[in-house]
Amino acid sequence: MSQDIATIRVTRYRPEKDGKPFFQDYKVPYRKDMVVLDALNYIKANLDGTLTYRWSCRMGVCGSCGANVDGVPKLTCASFLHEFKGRTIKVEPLTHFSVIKDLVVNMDDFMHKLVEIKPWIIKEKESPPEEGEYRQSAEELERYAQFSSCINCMLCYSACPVYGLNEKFLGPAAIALAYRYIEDSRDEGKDVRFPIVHELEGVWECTLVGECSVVCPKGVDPMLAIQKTKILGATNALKSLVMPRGGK
Amino acid sequence: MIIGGGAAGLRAAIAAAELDPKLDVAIVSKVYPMRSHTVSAEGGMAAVLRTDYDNFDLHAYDTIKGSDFLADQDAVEFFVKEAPKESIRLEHWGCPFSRDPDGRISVRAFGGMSVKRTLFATDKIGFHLLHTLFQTSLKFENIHRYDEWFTTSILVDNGRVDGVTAIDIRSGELASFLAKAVVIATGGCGRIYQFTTNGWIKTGDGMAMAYRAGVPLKDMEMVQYHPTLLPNTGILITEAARGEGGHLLNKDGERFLKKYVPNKMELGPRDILSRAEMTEIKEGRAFEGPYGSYVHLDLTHLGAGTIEAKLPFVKELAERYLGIDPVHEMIPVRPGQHYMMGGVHTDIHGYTGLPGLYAAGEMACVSMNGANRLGSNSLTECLVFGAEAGIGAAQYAARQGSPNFGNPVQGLALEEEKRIYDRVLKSERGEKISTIRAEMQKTMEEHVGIYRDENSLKQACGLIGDLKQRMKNAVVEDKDRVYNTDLVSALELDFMLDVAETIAYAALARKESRGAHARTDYPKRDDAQFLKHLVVYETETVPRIDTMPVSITRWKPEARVY
Amino acid sequence: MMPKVARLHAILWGVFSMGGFIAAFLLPVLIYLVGIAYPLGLWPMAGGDPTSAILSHHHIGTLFLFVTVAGSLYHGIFRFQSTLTELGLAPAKRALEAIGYLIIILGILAVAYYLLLLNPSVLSLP
Amino acid sequence: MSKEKPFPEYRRKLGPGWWLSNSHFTRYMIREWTSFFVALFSLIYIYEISLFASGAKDSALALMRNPGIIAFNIVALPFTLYHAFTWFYLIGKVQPIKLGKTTSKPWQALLVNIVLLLIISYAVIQILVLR
Ligand SMILES: Cc1cc2nc3c(=O)[nH]c(=O)nc-3n(C[C@H](O)[C@H](O)[C@H](O)COP(=O)(O)OP(=O)(O)OC[C@H]3O[C@@H](n4cnc5c(N)ncnc54)[C@H](O)[C@@H]3O)c2cc1C
Ligand code: SF4
Ligand code: F3S
Ligand code: FES
Repeated sequence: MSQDIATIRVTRYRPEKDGKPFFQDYKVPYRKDMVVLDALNYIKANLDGTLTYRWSCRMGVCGSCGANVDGVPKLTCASFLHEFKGRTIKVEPLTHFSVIKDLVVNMDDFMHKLVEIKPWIIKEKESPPEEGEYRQSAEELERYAQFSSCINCMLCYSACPVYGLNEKFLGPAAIALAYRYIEDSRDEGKDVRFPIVHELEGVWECTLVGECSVVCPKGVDPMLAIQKTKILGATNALKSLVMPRGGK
Repeated sequence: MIIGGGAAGLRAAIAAAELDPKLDVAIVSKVYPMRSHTVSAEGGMAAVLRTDYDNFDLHAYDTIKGSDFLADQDAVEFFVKEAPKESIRLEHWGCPFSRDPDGRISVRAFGGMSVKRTLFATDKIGFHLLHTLFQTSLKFENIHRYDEWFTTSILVDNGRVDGVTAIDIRSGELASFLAKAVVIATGGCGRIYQFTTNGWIKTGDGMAMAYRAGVPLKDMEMVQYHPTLLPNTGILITEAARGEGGHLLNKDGERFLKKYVPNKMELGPRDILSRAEMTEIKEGRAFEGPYGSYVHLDLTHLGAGTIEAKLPFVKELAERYLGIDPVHEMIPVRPGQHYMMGGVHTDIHGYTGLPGLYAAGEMACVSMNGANRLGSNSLTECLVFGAEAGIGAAQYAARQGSPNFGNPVQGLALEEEKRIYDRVLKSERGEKISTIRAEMQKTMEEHVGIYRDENSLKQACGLIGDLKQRMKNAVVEDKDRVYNTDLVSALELDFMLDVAETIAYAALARKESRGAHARTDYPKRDDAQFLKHLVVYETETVPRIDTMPVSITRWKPEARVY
Repeated sequence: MMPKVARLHAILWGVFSMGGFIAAFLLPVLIYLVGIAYPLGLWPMAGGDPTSAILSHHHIGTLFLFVTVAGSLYHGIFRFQSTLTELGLAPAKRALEAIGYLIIILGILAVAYYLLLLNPSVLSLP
Repeated sequence: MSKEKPFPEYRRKLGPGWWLSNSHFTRYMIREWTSFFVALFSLIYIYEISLFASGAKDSALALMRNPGIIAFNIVALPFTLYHAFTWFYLIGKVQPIKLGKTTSKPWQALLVNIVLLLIISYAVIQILVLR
């Protein structure tokens, strides 16, 4: 049986050896149901043990394996080789992040942003577990459920040119997460979170490019979250303008 | 100091940080905590919330029967009582559980559970649980994280734990962490096997580290196979698919389980279902595909509504990885390694017996799972015993003086540095790590799989011993310091070989069939000789096996029929 | 409570977004009438010009012009300034913003002033 | 803990041509450029009103007949319409309307809003200009 071969062109960057990143080509046997991550694993096991990248779950849920595949941010464990058949597949580290080695990017900034929006339930007083769960209707759950399914894969940051231009931008996933808590009926932390997301480098930086929502592998739709947060902010601000005089 | 950022590790960290705000808690994890493998749990977590039809005794009985009476019953009783509190706490911290129309948390049926008591968040409970815990942990200023630090050994001196050594993966430097108390929660070791639901990072590091520190491993022969994995990748199709009413069919379109578990059918426990599938395969009633034999999981009669509302992830996985729409087509599945019942021996407070060392989660063995874990008990176990271990460690730390970094400990750290950089990293000639890894996985799959016998196990013990020798000369191709995943893999493989060896030896010693441990040469359960735990100690040569009694409180062993 | 800067931004964005609606719903017809139909003689009515015609409807016409022009100007300039930053002028972002707002304010004051000159009685509206 | 970086990391910067790298970005950039036409037309028209207001009606009308300005307007109109359409689409995306169980799709919002645009334009012509 003749075997198809795919060429994987991977960015290599070895800070201890080379000053600059370069591309290296590997030939990998091609199977129809192979994902890009399988190809990388094949290379690491059989061709070149020095190739460096992150992965774990291989089922699109841990969020570690993001890379730019043919220029588009993707989970390598969820991108099939056959989608790129007949061509050389280019695998580069996620754009807009600084690169530690090969495909591994520095996540400090992203992690910092996650913490910044205080992603936990803020409540005056947590009731003791003996009193049972907080009730929440299916509708209330529905309001934020979509935004709670972010796997922190950072593809959206890599896709967002605004983040690319201005690293200070809070960015899609962090805002979506903030909105997830803002919309959670159990949370009482709006007053704490609003100032953070509505800061200068918060939601207002987003110019609705929308690519974040295109690349998001989990249907989080950060663009929607950002826009809704903007609307909340604007109505809130208008209210606080009107309130003192309106007397309502 | 906590090693591991999965469900158990994070819960321990929160418990410790809450107990004593002045305590400095460190979480050391080889991946960012939200990447931990807890993330991939799908089905749900068990706890008695519906007291109108459910109670603690029933949950305890189900668990004990599921365990084939090898579970410690005091641990199980403690577990079922704490389970509801832990679940409610998780809800209070924001976990987006699926809800009933009246706003209460919904529950679903699960294998081996006699009533509906499994809480769920669609079919991504692990993901939501992990992210909820992680995000909640960010609230505590006294929790410090060391993300992408790989722990290599536990520092023990004078009969007590003084800390650990760990590599900062990013810079490649080894550092010693001094700690008054250490909780290990490094998860399972499924990667010892070829065909597993477990992620790349599940390499049994903590088990091996504790083992090397002199702590025994318990129930290691009990390896759970899950009946429904996608044949090509080992991706798990959650038990919830059966809990919601899915059927298993053989080649003749027959619900073959009626021959094996007539009363429970698809809701039978995992060990029995996995063996039933193997029998169907052996007797030629399965389908043949490019990735071996398989049976069908049929969800088509559930309808698009149920599948989309309750099993969206199953749909996503089947569509993405098989190109199959479960609403209209059947999903091919076969059994594969899933979970380790065994692990580091602890008491019901997570204490390992080595002063200062606590353990929790899949890598620990409080022994509430015995010879077979019931689906959805594990996540709850991580919370209950994670919290216990965190509290235990914090209380112990409060009683202790500062750890000492005197000569013996410093020496240990230096020794560790030499082992890693001079021996593992420097060796120039020898085999590739991937070769040895592949052979180990093959050995375990073939000889220590669903069915075992004297011959196969003896062979496995020998083969693993050889591999351990060959490992001494294995080559790490990447010689750089910065982010050296090749080095990490070598250290992981080194850990895995130790763990694999304990599994093979324990399996050889248990000459009976119980729960997940099925010996073809001893097909019957033998309570007279083997109603006890096997524990494995490290020695200079081969592992030494000892026994420990099973605690039995109220439920006398009986035949296990479903 | 949102801090002052954030609140200001929120309100400015609210206006911008209203400007977006205006530019989308009202501007095209104005461009067509004034800029294409009239000079090219596609003008449906003989004689007169669209601006005069609209203004002849006193208040409502004046209001229409004000809203359309001010809203579009705000929206357009606001956006254009961010477009420039996206094309590589990011370092000059704050300066561009300042210039942008200056143009917006002057422009809006100008339309308001001239429209008032043309139709002073708008002020007497209740 | 601050981790020192023993070895340099590199970061790729976005060049001014980034928006050509993918068709979504290019479409986005075209939308962005519509703002240029919206803004410039507004400025020209403000100038025209100022001429009107200062009584120079003839030169105002002459300005409108200037071929350059006509050309600009002919280009500006489709751009403005493009702006309108993308705006409608985005609104549909950001604020879908729920009717019973079905949620509206963005393209539905686009269609509804285009119809609305036509009605408004017709109304403007009818009420403000023709009557
Ligand atoms: C596919 C799948 C589905 C499942 N579904 C369910 C279910 O529905 N219900 C249920 O109850 N259970 C389920 N389980 C089981 C359950 O998910 C696991 O048992 C549980 O998540 C284990 O959690 P843990 O905290 O012990 O370990 P993990 O989540 O695996 O975490 C281990 C942590 O330890 C760290 N670590 C490991 N080694 C080192 C080292 N050397 N140095 C530093 N850090 C280290 C890792 O970084 C990680 O943070 C499922 C398991 C799988 C694989
Ligand atoms: S929002 Fe989507 S793309 Fe962004 S990090 Fe989350 S899952 Fe990834
Ligand atoms: S791509 Fe960026 S600009 Fe906004 S809509 Fe998404 S965050
Ligand atoms: S490996 Fe986990 S998301 Fe790809």
